[in-house]
Amino acid sequence: MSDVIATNQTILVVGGGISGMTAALEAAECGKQVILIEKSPSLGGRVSQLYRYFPKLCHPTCGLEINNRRTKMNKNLRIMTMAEVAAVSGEAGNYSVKVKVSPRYVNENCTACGDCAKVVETEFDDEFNYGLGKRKGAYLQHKMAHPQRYVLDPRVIGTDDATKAKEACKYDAIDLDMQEEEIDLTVGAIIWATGWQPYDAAKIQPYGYDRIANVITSVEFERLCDPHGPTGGKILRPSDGQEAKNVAMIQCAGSRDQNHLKHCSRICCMASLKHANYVNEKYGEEGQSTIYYIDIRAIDRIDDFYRRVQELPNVTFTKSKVASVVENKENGNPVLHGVDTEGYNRYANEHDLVVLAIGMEPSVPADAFPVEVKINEEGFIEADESNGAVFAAGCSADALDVNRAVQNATASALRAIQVINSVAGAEG
Amino acid sequence: MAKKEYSFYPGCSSQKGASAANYMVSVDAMCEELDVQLNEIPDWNCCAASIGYAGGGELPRLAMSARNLALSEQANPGQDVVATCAACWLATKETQERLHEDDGLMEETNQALSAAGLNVKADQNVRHMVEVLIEDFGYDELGKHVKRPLEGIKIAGYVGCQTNRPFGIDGESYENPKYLDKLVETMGAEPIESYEKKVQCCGGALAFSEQDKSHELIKGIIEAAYDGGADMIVTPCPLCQANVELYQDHINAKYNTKFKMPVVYYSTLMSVAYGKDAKQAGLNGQIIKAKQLEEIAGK
Amino acid sequence: MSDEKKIGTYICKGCGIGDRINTSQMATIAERECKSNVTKEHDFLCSAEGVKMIQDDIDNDGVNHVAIVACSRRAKTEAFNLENVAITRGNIREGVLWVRPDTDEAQETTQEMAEDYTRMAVFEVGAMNIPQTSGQSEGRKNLLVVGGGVSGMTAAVEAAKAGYASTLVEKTGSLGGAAAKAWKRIPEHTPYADPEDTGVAELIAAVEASDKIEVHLNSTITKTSGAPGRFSADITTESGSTTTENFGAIIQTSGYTEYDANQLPHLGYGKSKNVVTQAELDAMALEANGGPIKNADGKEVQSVVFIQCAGQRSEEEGHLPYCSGHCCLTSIKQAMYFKDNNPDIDTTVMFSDLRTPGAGGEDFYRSGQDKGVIFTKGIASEVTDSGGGCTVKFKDLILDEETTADADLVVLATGQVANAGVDIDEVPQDEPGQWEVSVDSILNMDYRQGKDVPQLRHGFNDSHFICFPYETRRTGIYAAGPVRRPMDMLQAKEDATGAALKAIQAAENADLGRAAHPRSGDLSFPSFRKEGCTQCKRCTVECPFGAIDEDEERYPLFNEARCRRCGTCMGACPVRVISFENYSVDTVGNQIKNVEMPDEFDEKPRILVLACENDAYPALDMAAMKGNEYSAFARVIPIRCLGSTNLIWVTDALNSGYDGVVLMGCQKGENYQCHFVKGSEIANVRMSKVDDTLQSLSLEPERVATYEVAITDIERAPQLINDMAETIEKIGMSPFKF
Amino acid sequence: MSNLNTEMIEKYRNNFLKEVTANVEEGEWVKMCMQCGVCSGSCPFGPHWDHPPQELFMMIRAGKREEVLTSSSMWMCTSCYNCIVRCPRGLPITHIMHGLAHYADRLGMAPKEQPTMKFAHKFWDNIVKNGRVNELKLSLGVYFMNGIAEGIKTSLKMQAVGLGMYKAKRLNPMEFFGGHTVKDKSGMQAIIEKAKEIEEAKIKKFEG
Repeated sequence: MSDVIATNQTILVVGGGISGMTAALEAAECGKQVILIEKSPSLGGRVSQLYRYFPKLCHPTCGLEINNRRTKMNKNLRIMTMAEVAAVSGEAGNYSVKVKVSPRYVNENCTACGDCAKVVETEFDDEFNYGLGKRKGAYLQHKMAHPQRYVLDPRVIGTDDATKAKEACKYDAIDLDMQEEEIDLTVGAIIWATGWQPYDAAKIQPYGYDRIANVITSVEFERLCDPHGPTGGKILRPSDGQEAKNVAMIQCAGSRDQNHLKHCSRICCMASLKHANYVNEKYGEEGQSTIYYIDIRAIDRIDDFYRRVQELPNVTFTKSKVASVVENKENGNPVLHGVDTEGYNRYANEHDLVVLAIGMEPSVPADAFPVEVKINEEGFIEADESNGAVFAAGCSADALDVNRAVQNATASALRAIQVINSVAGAEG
Repeated sequence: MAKKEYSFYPGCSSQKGASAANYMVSVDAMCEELDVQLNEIPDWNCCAASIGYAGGGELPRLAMSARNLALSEQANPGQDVVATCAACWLATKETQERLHEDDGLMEETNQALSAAGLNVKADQNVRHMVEVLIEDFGYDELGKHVKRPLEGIKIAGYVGCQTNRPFGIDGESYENPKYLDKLVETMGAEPIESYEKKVQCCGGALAFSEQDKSHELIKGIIEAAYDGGADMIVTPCPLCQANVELYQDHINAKYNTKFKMPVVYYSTLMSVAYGKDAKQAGLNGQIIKAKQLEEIAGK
Repeated sequence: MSDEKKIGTYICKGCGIGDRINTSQMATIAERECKSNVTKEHDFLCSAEGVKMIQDDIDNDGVNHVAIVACSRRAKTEAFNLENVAITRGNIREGVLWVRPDTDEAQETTQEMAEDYTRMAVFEVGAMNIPQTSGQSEGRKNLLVVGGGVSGMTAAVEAAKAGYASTLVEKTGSLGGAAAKAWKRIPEHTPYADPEDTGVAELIAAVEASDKIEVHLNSTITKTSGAPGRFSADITTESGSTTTENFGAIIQTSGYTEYDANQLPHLGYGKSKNVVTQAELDAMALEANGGPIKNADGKEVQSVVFIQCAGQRSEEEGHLPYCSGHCCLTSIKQAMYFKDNNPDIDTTVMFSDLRTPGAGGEDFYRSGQDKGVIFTKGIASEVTDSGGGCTVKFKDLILDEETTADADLVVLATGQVANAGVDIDEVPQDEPGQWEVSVDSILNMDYRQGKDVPQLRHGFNDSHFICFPYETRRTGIYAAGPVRRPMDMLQAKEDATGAALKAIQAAENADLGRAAHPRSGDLSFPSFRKEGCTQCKRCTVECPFGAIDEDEERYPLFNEARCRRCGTCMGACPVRVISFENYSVDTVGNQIKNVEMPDEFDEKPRILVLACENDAYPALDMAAMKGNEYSAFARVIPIRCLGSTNLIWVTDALNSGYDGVVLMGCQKGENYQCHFVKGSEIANVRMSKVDDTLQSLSLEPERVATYEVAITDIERAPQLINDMAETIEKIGMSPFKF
Repeated sequence: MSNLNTEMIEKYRNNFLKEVTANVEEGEWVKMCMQCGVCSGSCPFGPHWDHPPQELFMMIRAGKREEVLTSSSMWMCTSCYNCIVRCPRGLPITHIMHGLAHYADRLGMAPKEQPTMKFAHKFWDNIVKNGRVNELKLSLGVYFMNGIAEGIKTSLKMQAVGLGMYKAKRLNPMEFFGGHTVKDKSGMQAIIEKAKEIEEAKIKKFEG
């Protein structure tokens, strides 16, 4: 990977989620040289961990398949996985970027035949499933992982699992001596698309995420419903593996709250409406969803999705920020306490499972940016002259749904191209 | 460790013959062991607590706490103000903070204080005794002084409200603070970590005016301690202690329960663990006797 | 490169293929049966040496058609990304090895599978040609931007910054659109506390200053024709003079019209002069310019009520079923017009769900509260004139009571209605040669399928795709701003910038003859044999992208740069005269024909599976990765889209002795997931006709099954194949085996 | 109605929110509530509130002056601070409740027999007198606050408690005669007087 050639007419895209992939592909399909770097072992980011999209209930992996194919076919685009930006210097049209590449311990020879995973024994929490399941110490991040190449968990290096894996590989693809590399790139413009992470639910103490097994987050719920997920698509609750049929969705879990995230994360309401759909789809009449909300924010033309969910017989809406969740020790059911503010009704409702519609927090903390950019109070990158040729794309720029993130990423591609073209123009 | 000095605000209930007199006794014993010198604020007055509001408006109440701060600044300059009573700590700390963030209020308050020739800067830290223990000593250090580990005693840490909210102790969570459990553990006893009502309100001052409503809450607090298998409850708050200990007969009568749950102060636990005798530990201040502690203290 | 085809077949023995399958047998078949000119096996084909081996044959032996018999086309794609050759894959890893048990009894059928996939690959590639562009494009890169509001101006300015010229056509006499009539805008910068200057003046200045932007005021588009890289548009002024200009791509930023509040008599509009819309209030504020705002009675407004969702989010006749997204923030902005002028003015925002999303939204809401704007969760039922003011009757949802509020002024938050031109699903098409200009149309396209860009829902020109907001159904024409989706200024500017990128990209790709999304980069394009054409028009009607026009003689006219290479036309053609160089009736037909057909008594049925390459085929791949087995009798052929399925494939299959046919496409209907829009839909219609064929052959209808398969169906997809195998066991083998 | 009350009605016309903002402790926060209801659900005395905090805030905005000020709801506040730490908008709800109670009382609109109000008054008088709480007098005062008969009943009920406390040296009968006080009573009372004065003046002078 150290033979990456880049010039001040190259565009660097940081982050291989849907925003980064989009920005990179759109620019590359305009004939520009693009380098896309991604921290994890494969592309796809947060959306590849979703089961379905609202409001169409279509599958994110469908779009990922298209984007993966575009990526494989496009020779203007080069990908570096397990790579992070360590430092950036220079100015618009001429940045030098230090990229730290962590060892994968598996080289290009890998055919993804899976023999290494067969022999490795140690298992670790599967990050891709938010720790809801286990994965081997040699693994493919997920079935659609691109690059389709295995990874060795650094924790097995030095153990006989590592040697077993090496021996199992017929293609000399496992290189246990791989070291962390640092690569210097010269680029003309940078598109920052490091996206978002779910807010730490344990910090929302009244909801007991850290104390009550059957309180999970919306992103975890997506994994439960996904056939590729740890339960093969069954809604099994953590405490006892029983099917959860009576599910509560708590809105603004971390969002719109000065004790946590000041901003509205925009996607959570729609996500919960979608989750109510999952429950309805799986159990029909037997299922029951209750959505506790402050305002339902089904913005613009997808509002009719909200109305469709309202029409479902087994979905209840309660205008209330839940005050606290306690566990019924008998059966592990979470009990929600609060007041329905539409006409003042107290409730103590018992559910099988609570799904916290968890807020969206920028992945990179404001103080950890390796590059000088204007960050607003919410931690998002704000468009500003002083950012030079560093352009935010997707959820680095704001709390956005997929559609808006992609739209925004496409715009950022043009902004980068503007810089590249003026450099090219200047150099004739 | 060198002697530590603090400007001390005992508060009304800690006075001789007052409802938390035993608290004071045990605090003295504990501080003696830890080589802490408490310099009482001369001629301190009541903090107006959180129930003073009907008669007293905002400013008069602030002024009362401000008077204590002013006196402390005079007598014990540079020393942190330390309170043992939750309400005292809360009212004083709130006053200190509000005066700081609001210049207008600071000015008005000093106008009022000038009526007695006083003036306040309100630049001292206002701390609860528990903070002193955790922050200035730390669990390890506190553990070193244990002479008689409280082995085999199961204790529910009842934090209550005002030593927890809104300021919190040691940055711990409002819903599930663990410092009492840690203290209990440090003293060699067994904390009831799953104790569900550790931050449940006991009715506070309204235990006087709204007895039935409060007793309902108190019942829950004691019940949960029994459910958790506790031998006794420990608390850092005089009002919590009083409310939870005193009304058990009434509650038994009303709900025909058989509560007899000792409610002790952390300082009592520590004094016993530190080898003090029952009297020094304030154990004879218990209305419901904490027999296990007495046994250990008796040794 | 010489014209004669030289086929190279390369068989991989890696990933355990060599251990379980007799590859030399496959090689023999490739040479003897399939006339492969060069045939080689390799232990590790995707390795550097393996690929070099192939490249050498291309460079030195003139191999120009390459069949790689190894893993799925979805694996190791970069390694086998060979240039200037026709190339295909025989999938014997995911397609055979991983879906079959490693047992002795399974060995025979597994081997047969592998051998068939070898035949299929070699015969497919043999029928391919190396794609070359049509050279239709005129290589134009300049843009036509229709609509001179914030969206349009932004698109033009951003394109200019990247070095692309554009022509900005505005219907009215001035630039700025709706935003020019507003006093201030929703804040776009931290701390998101106060309304900001609209910035329209600066934008207009930037347009006027740019030497790359040509502006036509008082003008409309009276005709649009051509394709990306060679669009032609008639720009006609009010006076009627018309100039024709050529463009590389088009951006439609025709904006929105405020919903007609006259349809809301119950809210007092038209009855009381003191009931106004948000747009009208902004005009009043613009006039007041920071001074006190007066109501219709000339009274300085002391109290104002904003009614949100006026005629919106409602199924009622004549109301808008959607939310316009910006109105909550706009009302907060407008309430601040009053509060910033005089904090004592009572301002109430009456809402059902307050929608202030994103980083700035909640800050602005809080700022509004801080300034004393009162927010009431309530539904207004009636507004009546109280002489000099209004009385609002409403239900307070929090206090749960019917009550009233008096105000000097009532503002209705009415929504945005897209200026999307004519709805081509409603308006009948002009016959070729009889095309006419429509005053209601925005673009007046002379496309066979209608004058304007198709509308998605609620009259917006939006893309149907969540991951691809610019995946338009009219290649090279991109809608942006409120015509695409209801939105505020900030979003409109973002959207316009994105649309500009897509327009530029379309022009650039057209120049190179490359397809646009989703088969971006594909150089093949449809051609047809005029002699054979019966002028049935199915291709022109069915093309999901309106890429095919008709000439005066009623022959189809293919516009390469509009085409998205789905092959729907190919599937539609009853006489099979339409084909792509690398994807034709023959490339697929050959695969079907060359599967070895065991005779009836072998008890080895054959199941033809035509699987959409984007969803069903990956689903089968991933099922294989997971180790889900399926019948060894299946022969899977990936197709670009179910829409490209020509009935002849099914008929031929049945005629040549296949016992069952399974077609796997994407979800159709309202929430269709087919990335060629109608492909799956159309295929279903076509397959309904298959029954006739079956009857004529006196075959059971169960032998042909069409399914919607999602990419997540890793359990279901193999199951569907196995179901067919079971069905065949029940109803017996096909009698058509020779 | 107290004349201060009529004055205030005069002064603020129908704008109760403005009146609260100006005259109630932390009243300027009322407008910031977004009606999520987390406070209402967090109160340990929740079920006993006719109008929970968030509803009171809405009532204030809706100008329901009479209903709010005569309500016994805010007297239900136990000062547990649950609402404050959970409020997503950072409203100091506990203080606002105290403030509302105080203001209602000051305008003479608080429900006459509100036990907590009576107790709170006793408490205040008690500490203003000596500077320190005289627990015995306070308790007795509380027991008798509903009349002699009630008082004796309560006292008897509380006798055991009292006795226990006495045994435990946590109750001193001598308190009845004097008991703990601050030395500088006059100084302390002067401070309180002065503070009152300043506050009164503020209310009077404030012009909406």
